[in-house]
Amino acid sequence: MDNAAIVGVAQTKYERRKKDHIFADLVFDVTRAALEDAGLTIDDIDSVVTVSNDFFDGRTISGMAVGDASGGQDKNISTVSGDGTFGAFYGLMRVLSGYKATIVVAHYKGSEGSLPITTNGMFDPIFHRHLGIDAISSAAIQANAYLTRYGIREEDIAQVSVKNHGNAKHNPFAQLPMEITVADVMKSRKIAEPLKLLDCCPISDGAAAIIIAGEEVAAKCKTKPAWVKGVAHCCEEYFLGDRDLANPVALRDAARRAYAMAGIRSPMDEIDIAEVLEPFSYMEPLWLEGLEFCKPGEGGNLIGKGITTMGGKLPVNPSGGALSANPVLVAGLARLIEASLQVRGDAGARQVKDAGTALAHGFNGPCGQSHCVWIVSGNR
Amino acid sequence: MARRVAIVGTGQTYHKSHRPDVTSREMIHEAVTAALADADLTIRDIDAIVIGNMDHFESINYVDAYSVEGSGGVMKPIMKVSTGGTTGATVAIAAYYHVASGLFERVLAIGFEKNSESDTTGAIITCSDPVWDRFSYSGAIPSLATEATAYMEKYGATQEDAALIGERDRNHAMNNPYAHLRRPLSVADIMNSPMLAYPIKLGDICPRSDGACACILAADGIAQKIAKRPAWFRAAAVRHTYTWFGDSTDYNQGLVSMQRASKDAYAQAGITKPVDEIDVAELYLPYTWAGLKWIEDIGFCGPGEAARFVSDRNTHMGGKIPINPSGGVISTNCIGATALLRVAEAAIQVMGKGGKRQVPDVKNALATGFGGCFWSDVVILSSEKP
Amino acid sequence: MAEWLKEVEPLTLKGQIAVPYTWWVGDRGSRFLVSIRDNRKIIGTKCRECGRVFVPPRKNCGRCFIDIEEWVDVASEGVIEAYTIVHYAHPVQPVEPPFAYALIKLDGTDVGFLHLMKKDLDKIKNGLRVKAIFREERTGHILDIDSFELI
Amino acid sequence: MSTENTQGELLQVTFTHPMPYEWSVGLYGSRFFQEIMKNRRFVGIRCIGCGKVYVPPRRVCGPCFAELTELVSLSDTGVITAFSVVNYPFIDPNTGTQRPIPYTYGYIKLDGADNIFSHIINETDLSKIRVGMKVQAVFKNPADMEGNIQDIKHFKIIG
Repeated sequence: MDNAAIVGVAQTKYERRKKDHIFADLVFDVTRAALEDAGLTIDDIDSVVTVSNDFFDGRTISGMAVGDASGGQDKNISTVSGDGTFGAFYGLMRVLSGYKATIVVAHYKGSEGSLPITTNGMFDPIFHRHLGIDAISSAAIQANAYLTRYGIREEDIAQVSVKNHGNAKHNPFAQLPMEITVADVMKSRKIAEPLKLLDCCPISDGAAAIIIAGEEVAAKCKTKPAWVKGVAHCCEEYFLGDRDLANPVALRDAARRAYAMAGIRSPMDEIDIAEVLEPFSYMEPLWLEGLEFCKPGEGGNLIGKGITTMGGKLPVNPSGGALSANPVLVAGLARLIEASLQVRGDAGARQVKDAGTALAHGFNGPCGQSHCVWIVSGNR
Repeated sequence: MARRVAIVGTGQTYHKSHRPDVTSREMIHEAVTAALADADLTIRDIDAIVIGNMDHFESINYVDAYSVEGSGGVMKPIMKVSTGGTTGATVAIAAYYHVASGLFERVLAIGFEKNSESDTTGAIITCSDPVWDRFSYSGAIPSLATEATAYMEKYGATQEDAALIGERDRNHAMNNPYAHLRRPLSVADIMNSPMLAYPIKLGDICPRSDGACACILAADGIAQKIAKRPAWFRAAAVRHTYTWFGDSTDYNQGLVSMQRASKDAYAQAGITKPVDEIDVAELYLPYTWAGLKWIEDIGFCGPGEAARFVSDRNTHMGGKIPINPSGGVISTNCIGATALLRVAEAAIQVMGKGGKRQVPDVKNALATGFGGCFWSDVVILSSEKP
Repeated sequence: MAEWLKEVEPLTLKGQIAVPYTWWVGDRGSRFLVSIRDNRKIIGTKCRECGRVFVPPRKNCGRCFIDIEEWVDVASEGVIEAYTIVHYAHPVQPVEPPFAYALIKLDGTDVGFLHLMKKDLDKIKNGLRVKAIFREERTGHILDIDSFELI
Repeated sequence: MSTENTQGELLQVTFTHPMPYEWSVGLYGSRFFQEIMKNRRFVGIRCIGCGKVYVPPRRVCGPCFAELTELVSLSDTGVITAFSVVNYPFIDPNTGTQRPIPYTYGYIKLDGADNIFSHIINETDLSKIRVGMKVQAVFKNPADMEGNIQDIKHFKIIG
């Protein structure tokens, strides 16, 4: 695949609370900034996809609130309710169907709602809601299943947090750049065992936008295009107990199809940098297994061997990842933006040298039920 | 150039005021199973799924994830879109782009609602802005009532003119075994029903229904093998014009989003005389006055002419352009499925599967979605591949 | 940025969405909850194609995509497959932390059953056997099972 | 073991936990409420592109896709463009209980504004309210104002 590209990107700085702004204000900022990045005007855009979630926003069809701000008033506009990588997927399909350029915007204000209560809404109304389970406690069950399956130590996943918060020091958009140690993670407050505070993402506010365009518009943009080489998504079963939580089968399926589209046979050799959505530290190695960068059970070793650090064979989350800022929904789009910046060579202090091909990943649903994988490249 | 896409199968549940025997997920499964049977496919043939709902109606977050067991989404790509009353149409349109893009061959589009699980007006109020509107907003009825009042004042239309729309659609529903309200309702019945918010009476508005709908879309080359008479997409137009309630209420302009979306759709389909070229329409008319005013906005007749156009029976079965052979929204309203039902019913008409509600020799069928902040979507399906 | 904007004190609005929901349990789920309520007996359904036994029961198999008709009695004992001990509180939780969530494979089933554990938190381990503790007052609700305890 | 599926008793499960939020009003909206608290009058915002005056003030003009900056002082009066006496029962999602009825939901074109402002009008007698009537905002006592939409108690008909 080589006929669509990401030609403009923008993010707000991610912060614990953006009290001054309603989320439409944030969307207006990133919409204009993405157009500016691409060197386009709103008139060059003929399709708009907004990304939002009504639980998080406290409003039914909250996409309504960002119609003006995204420039969608007299355009073909729709709203994907889910991670930004899925919104971008819809944007891409519109471009492949003949639209010249689609802008995809996502917003999230974690400061405005209660994450345990809104994510309790992901679980089965009859059998699970009343147990009080939520995104954090379900992730902790998955962490327990994964760590015990392969004998991975809590210190091993703590290293992911150390690495990603350290990487965030080079990302001006990150919320929590921090110099921390494994000991800091280990002694941080227990949240839901085995997860401790520093194994968990912060609550974040922010917005992001990307412009996906066909060849015609890509040719007139001022930026180097990040060509979409492959993309796929896949969902597994819903009830936690129906799934093997230590084996991300849907991610593996999505990755294989994205690799096939991109002509990638050996991901570790052919992909130069990966941005994966890891709101919890254990998720990074688990997703790397699903992405087939290593065999099942070996994800925990990658960081210890220095493979996923900056300067390693496969730097993972040079941006600092979701551990350093997790505006839900936006966070997946941010991974795709970071991957695009890397292959453009525009990632500033967090730039991976000679990043030709990059992978971005996002997911929906509890414990990564539905995953989306993108491969982008600076070369057609 | 986009690949050609057709609807090759539809399925729906029997619509009822409440379905205590199934959960949402199980109800979705009924519609999906029916659509697969209609197309003579199995779930293994489906490459991707699009689903939508309104989170706060049944309080289900991430319905794409929630529904997979019923939708068939286990180990498949599934995506959720959510645009209020227009959801069903935007699900169909998103499914259309799935196939048109060349990335997928056979795609399932799903809409559903269990209005019986919450207070529908209370849930609808949550779509209003929490800072400005939520304390005073009282659901869809007042804004529709004010639109109706403005229309009556401008053109001298009467409550009886509007009631005729209700009588027509409820009579049409008698031919549709899936419709929720299958009792005829006369103009007099509607006029005598309790006033909710002047001039809207109980008989003027849609019911609250539980139900689900699914459509299967397929690519050119495959569609012809699945269906004898596929319903080809000739147009898909979306105008979600307004962000703020207070910007959408200049009723003198008419329903701007519908004017723009239909103009766009006619241009895509190369249609210049809608009434002559479209054989049947399934319109999202949540209350009777919409059946007057909005058919002007969509260009079936001129401004102020709708009452006459309808009373001349142009839009009844057997008329020039029958509207809502299914009985429409006045007879069945499971909100998240409602606009998809319009698309499905339009496809049924093109495919010639309408049974007692079939309009003869349908070449072009038009479906609309309505919702959000006075938003409109228009889909045109055709027996002829564009 | 306009000058006047710099002088505005940003306000917030505290509120809530408090729509009450009444979800239909459906015929499969109702039979399951009634069985627990009336007989303290856990039952599941079995897919005739893949043979998996589900608890809570399902009306169709998500993988095989066929309707499920067969009911199966299952044990109220099983094995912990995975768990977490929760140390933070929110209003929907039915107990004060610390408590545990566990995925329990009940004997005779093929899927994990998610529920609560309240006792012996320091002894919980994957692979240990547990049993369901039923409440005295039962109403046809998932919390008719109070929790699971180590055997 | 059985394949018997006739389940006579069909259960319901209720869920009544409210979901709490604290929404930002934004600088534009905050300015509007502060004008009420300080001066008991409204403020709108004009688009230099199309000239439209919007109330409440917001950051973006949708048709122009332009940023708005020019505040416009308005009075506390306007005209009813539409109204509806709400007389059917429903659950108020803000409280989880039934909202008191009847009440009148009104669309009001504030003097000097081009769009519509919606609020409550304190007249539920259909014989005493008409489109085109002049209305005036009735504010809370300044001491009781909280910087939200209910600092305006309602609009009253003044002619």
